[in-house]
Amino acid sequence: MNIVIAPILLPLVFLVVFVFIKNTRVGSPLAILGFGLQFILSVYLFYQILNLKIMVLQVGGWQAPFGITLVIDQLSAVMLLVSNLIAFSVAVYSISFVDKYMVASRFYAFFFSLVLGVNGAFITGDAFNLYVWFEVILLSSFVLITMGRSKDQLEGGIKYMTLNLMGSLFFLAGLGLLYGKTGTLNMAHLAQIVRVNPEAGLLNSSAVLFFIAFGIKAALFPLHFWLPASYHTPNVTVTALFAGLLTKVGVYALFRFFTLFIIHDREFWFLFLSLIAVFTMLVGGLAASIFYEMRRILSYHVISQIGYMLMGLVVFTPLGIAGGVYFMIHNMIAKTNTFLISGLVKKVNGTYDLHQTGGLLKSHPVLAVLYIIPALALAGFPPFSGFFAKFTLIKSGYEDAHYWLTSVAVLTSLLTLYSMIKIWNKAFLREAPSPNEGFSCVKLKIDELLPSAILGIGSIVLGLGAPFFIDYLSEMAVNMIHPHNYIQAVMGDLENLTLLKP
Amino acid sequence: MDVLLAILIGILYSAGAYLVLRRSVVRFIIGLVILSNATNLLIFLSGGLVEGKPAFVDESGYLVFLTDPSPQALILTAIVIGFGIVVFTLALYAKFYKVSGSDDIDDLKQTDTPEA
Amino acid sequence: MAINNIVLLLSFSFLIVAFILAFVRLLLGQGIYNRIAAMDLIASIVIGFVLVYAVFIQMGLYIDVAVIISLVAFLGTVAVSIYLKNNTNKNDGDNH
Amino acid sequence: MEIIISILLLSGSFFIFLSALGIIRFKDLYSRMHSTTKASSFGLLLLLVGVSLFFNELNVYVKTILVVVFIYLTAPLAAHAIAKSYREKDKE
Amino acid sequence: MLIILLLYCLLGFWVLWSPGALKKYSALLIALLQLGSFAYFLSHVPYVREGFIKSQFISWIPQLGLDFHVQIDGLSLLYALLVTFIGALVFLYAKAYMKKYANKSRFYFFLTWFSGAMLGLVLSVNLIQLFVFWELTSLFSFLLISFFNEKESSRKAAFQSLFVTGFGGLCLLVGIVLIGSHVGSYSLSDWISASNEIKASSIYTPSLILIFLGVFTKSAQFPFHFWLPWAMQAPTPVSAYLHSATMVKAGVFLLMRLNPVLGGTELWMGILPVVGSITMLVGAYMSITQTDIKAIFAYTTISSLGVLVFLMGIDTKVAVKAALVFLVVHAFYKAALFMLAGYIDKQCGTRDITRLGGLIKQLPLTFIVSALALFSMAGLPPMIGFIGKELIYEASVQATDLGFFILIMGVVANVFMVAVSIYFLHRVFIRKRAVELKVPLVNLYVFGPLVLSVLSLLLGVWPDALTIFLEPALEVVRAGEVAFKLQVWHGFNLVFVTSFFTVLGGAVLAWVLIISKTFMAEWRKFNRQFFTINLTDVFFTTFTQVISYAVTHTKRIQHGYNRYYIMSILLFTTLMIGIQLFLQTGWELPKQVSFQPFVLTGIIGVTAIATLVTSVSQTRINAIIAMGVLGYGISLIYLYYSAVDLAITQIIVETLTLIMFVIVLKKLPEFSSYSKKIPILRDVFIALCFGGVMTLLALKALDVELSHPISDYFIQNSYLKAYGKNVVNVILVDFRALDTMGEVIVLAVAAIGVYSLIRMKMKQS
Amino acid sequence: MNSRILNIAQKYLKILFVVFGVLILLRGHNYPGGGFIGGLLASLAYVFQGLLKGADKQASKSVSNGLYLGLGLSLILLSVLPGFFMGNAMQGIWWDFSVGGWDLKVGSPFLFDVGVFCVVIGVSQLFFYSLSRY
Amino acid sequence: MKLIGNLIKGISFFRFIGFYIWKLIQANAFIAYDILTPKLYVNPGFVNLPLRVKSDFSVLLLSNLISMTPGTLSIDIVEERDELLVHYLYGNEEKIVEELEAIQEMVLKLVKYPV
Repeated sequence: MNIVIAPILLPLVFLVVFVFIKNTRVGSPLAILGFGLQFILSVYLFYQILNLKIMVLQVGGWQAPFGITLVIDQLSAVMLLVSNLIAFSVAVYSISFVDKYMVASRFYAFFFSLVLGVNGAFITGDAFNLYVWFEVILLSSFVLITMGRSKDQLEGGIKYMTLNLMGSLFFLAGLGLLYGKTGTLNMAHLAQIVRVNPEAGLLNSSAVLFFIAFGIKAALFPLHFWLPASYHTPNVTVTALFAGLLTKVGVYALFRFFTLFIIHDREFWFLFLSLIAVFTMLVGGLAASIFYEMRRILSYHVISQIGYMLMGLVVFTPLGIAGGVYFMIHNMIAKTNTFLISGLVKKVNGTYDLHQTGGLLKSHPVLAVLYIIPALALAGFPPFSGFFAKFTLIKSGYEDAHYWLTSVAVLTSLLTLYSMIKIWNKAFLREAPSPNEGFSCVKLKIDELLPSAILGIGSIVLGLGAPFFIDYLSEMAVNMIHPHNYIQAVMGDLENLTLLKP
Repeated sequence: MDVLLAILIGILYSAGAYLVLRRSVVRFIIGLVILSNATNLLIFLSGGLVEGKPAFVDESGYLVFLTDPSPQALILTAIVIGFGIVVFTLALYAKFYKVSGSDDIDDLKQTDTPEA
Repeated sequence: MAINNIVLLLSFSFLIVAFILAFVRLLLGQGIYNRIAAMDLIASIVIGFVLVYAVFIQMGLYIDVAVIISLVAFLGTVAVSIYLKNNTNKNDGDNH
Repeated sequence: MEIIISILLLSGSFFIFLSALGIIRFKDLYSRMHSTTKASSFGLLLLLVGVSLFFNELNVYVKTILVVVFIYLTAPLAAHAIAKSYREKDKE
Repeated sequence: MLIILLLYCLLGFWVLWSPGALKKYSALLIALLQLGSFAYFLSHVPYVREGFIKSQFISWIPQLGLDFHVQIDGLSLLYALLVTFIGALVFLYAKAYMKKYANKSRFYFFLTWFSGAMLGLVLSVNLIQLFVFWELTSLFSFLLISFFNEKESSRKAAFQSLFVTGFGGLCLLVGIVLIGSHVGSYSLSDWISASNEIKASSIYTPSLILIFLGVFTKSAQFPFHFWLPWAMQAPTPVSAYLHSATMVKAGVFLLMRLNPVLGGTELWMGILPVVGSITMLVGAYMSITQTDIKAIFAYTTISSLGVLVFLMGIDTKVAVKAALVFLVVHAFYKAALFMLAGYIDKQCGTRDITRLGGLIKQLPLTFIVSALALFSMAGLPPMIGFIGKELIYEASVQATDLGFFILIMGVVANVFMVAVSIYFLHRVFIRKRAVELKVPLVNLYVFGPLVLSVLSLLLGVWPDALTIFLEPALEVVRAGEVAFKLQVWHGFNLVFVTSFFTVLGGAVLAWVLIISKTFMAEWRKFNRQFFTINLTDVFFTTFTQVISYAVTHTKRIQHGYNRYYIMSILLFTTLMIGIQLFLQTGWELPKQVSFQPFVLTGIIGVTAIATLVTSVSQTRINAIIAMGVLGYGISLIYLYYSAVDLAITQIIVETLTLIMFVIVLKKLPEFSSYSKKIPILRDVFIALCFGGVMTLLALKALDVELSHPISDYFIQNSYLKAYGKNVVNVILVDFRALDTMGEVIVLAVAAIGVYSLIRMKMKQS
Repeated sequence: MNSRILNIAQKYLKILFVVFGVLILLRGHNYPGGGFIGGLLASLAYVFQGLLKGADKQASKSVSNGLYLGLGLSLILLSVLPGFFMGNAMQGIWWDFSVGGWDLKVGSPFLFDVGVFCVVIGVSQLFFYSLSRY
Repeated sequence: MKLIGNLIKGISFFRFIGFYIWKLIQANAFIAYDILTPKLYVNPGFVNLPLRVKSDFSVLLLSNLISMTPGTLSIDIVEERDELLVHYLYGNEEKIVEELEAIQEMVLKLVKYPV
């Protein structure tokens, strides 16, 4: 029994079960059970990885470059851990926020397939397999985004879909070129080939295509349009899930590809990526400042913060990569949490519009505390996760002499701060402008608050546990930049393969 | 090797891009189909082109020079996925048409015009 | 056994010319039904193509493709015909 | 034998060519349908005979017979569908 | 030390969650804690005086150079004593002051944690750790200012203060990181030993300026001072504690801390005196025309902070000595004055000095205490304030180039200070006017100010007591300079003369103000006319500007037209690939170029034409039929290049797609020609560019060597190990079965998705 | 359009499609074909039926419950799980049969293929019936 | 009895095939000639063929055979009159009906004896 494939099989089992289940009363507990199991599994895997560093499964027993390899390395393990934590809390959250109708439309089946795709994308060691999981994610999210039966959702869904499909096509084309050039799709094998044969421009065409594909998924600047157009439309459960998982899968793929085998021609990519990172940060941050709809603000912040993650890749020192990944996991947790809270605010105030919200500090102090944790984390205030992530990035940026990029990053965090305070002021501090239809006496149930409490604790743990995480992530980053262990673990001793020129 | 196929791919991409930029919904989806065909052909082309040696082996299992089967497997996967996606797109647009009564993609701008 | 290449080339030329002619009909149209008929014909031409090509490279395997096309091709035609019959849209069946 | 096969192949593709010519030359839809259904099917029939003789293997024979059956089963159906649809549309 | 910090943290929680009955005592509890830690720090005084340093070190995140390193040396001891001592008094005061307010526990919680953070700040010797506490103090300041959260003004003030100090904090962080990257450590001792190296390096100037920005924002220096008067929206204990005695001094603290590292350069001695003296003058000048008591004190605080900054900038022994003395002096009197202000506010129900008066009879004790504190502020002997002022003048004279100007500015500022003290005393206490008092309040209010004022007096009389604390601090700031003598009487020299004239000028000004009925009103009018630039307005206007810029900008980017989104993606891709191809090999084509035989040419030609027809068809059914033909063509291409399974799949999928199209088309409308001619031409152009680039890409892809080890393996082992002759199928179901599984899941999801999408009944909106 | 000829043909073609689909599936491991192609072919039977008779009547319970879909996914799981518990997921497990001199090898990849077959049928059905009923 | 039936059926089947193929070749040659020469001899028209075959299978067989015979194309079954509407390309109505009846006879013979 090899546990490595379990993150794929477990959701698959539940997916099959949920094809038949339409009933809320059975569905919700079962889903929570499923995601709980998955979370436990990911914790177990993470624990294993702490000692083993890397776990490999050659699916079907076919040795590495031939079959598909599943690899859980340190990056995958931490991503799995965080994404399953998010999935679990969103599942708990969904009890109150997903209506009967959505469950009957098999909401949970799509939820599981989304998580299945995300897990698959994190653990696969094969480039084409990654494409397949991307498609799983994509289609599940298409369905999820349109599920709430309103016209806006269809519209957002269409934009989301059309632009993302372009991304998939480019990804596919890139894979084709990649295979043509190197004759393999296994990432470790690719890494080996590229390192043995450092012919400049070997993969650059496919690298560009990959960059565009992942850039679309990750919502980088000139490719980000789908995100603000769609993220604020679906059911808040779905938005929260998306905010936590979707764009980050794109960033994950960027990290994976650009550390493992797209390593040549760094000058071009440095220049290019840093430009993109700067614009992404600024555009997202500025745009967020103009809105008064909570979810729009938060969606633009998703973009802005993707820029930070990209910055880690630009710096490309172990510290930079570690910072980028740290920022990513921090952001996944905190962002999801803020979206969850926006849903709670909506429930209490009846609207997402900050012009009409207010008085929550008085009426729901617990909610205020739950908000302030991710908000401060996002704004980068010290004891929470965001500070350490941001600090790591800034430090690495300045150490590697990326002065302008890093300075923009620092400035952008002011914009984040502004938006967070805006929400805090408008929704929590001030009195409700007009007491509307008894919304504010809505009592929040424990299962509504619990998910954000879990994620809040996650943020705090990530902040207080910074020594541990930095340690872990630095080691991970070193292994990513020098992936000898990775290659060794996946490829075994097929030395002769290195000699085959692409 | 084959230049014409490369040019065909270019034509397909052009046509797909042109159609995808149209405002009419059906044109858009046809554009999508063409684009995915173009992509499949690109994979096919870069995987190496061999005439008349399909990847079927006999029982002896000794190495014969056949066409590269893996791009074919990839394209097969891509074709089927593309089919699923196209049908889903079709359904989504159909639903949208039913709801809004418009097939003009430019009518889709309620969700992202800034309010402020 | 080998068939003279000139024979095959001639066959191919016939088929390609046929393809082009059918395509011309598809382009000229004079109504949608003519186009469908042309499409139907194109399916047949494709089958012919496959058969001649199978001889050309001497692979019996390729005939499988012909089997499938022959089984499947008519469905598209039928579907379009049914659609056209049921379609109330005025513009579609223009000057049939 | 080779000559027979060659003739079969040539005439088969020739008939297909003819049917394409027919669809250009005939003036109305029904006439064109005659050409597309029959000439091409006949051409295919000839081709198939040629092909099966060429390979002279059991499974090729089986397959060619299958193709013939399918063509003779489906081609008229397609023609019928088009013609009927056309006729009924015309009547309205 | 760590235990003390931990205690603050834990007791903060206790205060927040303690059971109702014990809530009453929470202020006392914290005051006790403050006193206890005061005692603890006090016990270190002899130890530190002997030149020892006590430090605790916990390795925190060594990879980042981030350690938890606290240290009691002269400087931190002085600050810690101030923080805890005034903290204790403030908590006692707050117990009385906050009695009537709701959410007390929240308030105490914030305030306790603030004390902890402030203590942490002054004890830190790791710069990043210091920054962490720095930001925490900003944060708690924000939370405390917005304590009366229903008031718009207090929210605004809180936002403004957080934003300004947050901005400064970030600058500080960047400055620290810059130096830290250069030195390779964030530890202060490492910095000190690398001091010369830092000063010589190129990052010195930017990092110094950035650190100054942090200092200026925190310590409310011109032009960042505007947040401080607004911060008076906070409850008065907060003003007394944060915005006069402790937090705003953090900037000065940092200057003192970093003086051994960065000080002594021209830049240091050029910027600080200028900014400091301007701030001093502006603060003093503005204070005199204010009507709100707290605003008056806020402006005088700004002025005093300016004094401290420019003293640090003069950077001589005397100047630093003066700064240290004045620091203590100011903390004492300003905390006292703020507490009194709160008291008067409570008693009279107003803080407006135009409506106050004659309190001397009703509140004699208050009068005495206030008078003492104000005298200290005015720098009248025998208060400690006098010694402070003397030292300031002495230091000013020593300033290198600007000495004379600074002295004059100092004199002018002090004239205003004296005037405002006297004027205040007169307005509030002496002048005849009946003010109705509310219920008499407990004396706890006056306890704190009393202690502080008396201390000010005592220290003035016996300044050597202060020396005990200041000497070690001076040693830290200016390494090795210990000798320290404080005295009231310096002898009859320039400084004394200046001092004398200052008092005289202040008194005259105050006299004029008191005598003349209209002078003050005229002055205010004058100010309104000529000092129209309100920096707060500037701040918010800038903000609005930025946002309106963002609005237009975002509208332009996020315009909502889906096809333009696609277009920009396509353009971006075209550009990228084009650049990349060009960089790679220029525009060369691959060498091996050959045209295919006739057969394929025909197929490709027809396919190409079918593509064109598809894209220009005017009716949809035509387009779809052409698409079908296109599918056949592609299938033939697959077949030609020996991909049998692909050809079959392509045909079936094409047929199915066609059927799906057809059944949906029934309900969709006919093509309409939405676009005009020019957009179409533009789109054609873009599409052609895109296609051209993709062609080039494909041509490059042609240049391939056909030895793919993977496929050889597949071909070799397909039958031997996987028992299948169809290699493609074997790959699909065995070698790469996981792909197929994913693909099947995609299909299943799509199917269920389509099903539920179509069945979905829309909400009635 | 109501055509008797097509209706009659449909009856026979339906069987033909299914039989042929299964055939393609069975020989897919050695000859062109496999689960996808077989499944698509077999699903054409239902599609043709739906085209002629209209979808409303035919959208039976089995379709809306996703029976084929569930069955197919379960089969895939079934082919994967034994391998998972026996050491390596998706490991091919083969059984040799000797029936009348023919050596037959049946293995979990075949089961997998059958699963794919079922899923493809289910998917086409769902697509078709959903789209034609909207 | 059954054996004889099958035998007869077999014989008639092969006879039928032979007959049909002959007709195919003949007619196709004619069409080829017609298409290739510049002048078209077509004389299209419709004819109704009363159906004598009843079973589904035979109806399908008949209509397909008619369609595949050059010169005739079965277009529709007129349900109310139970007639097959056939389009023809050459000749006149009587001749066509005659030919069609011959085919129908064949089909009847073929399906008379159940397998």
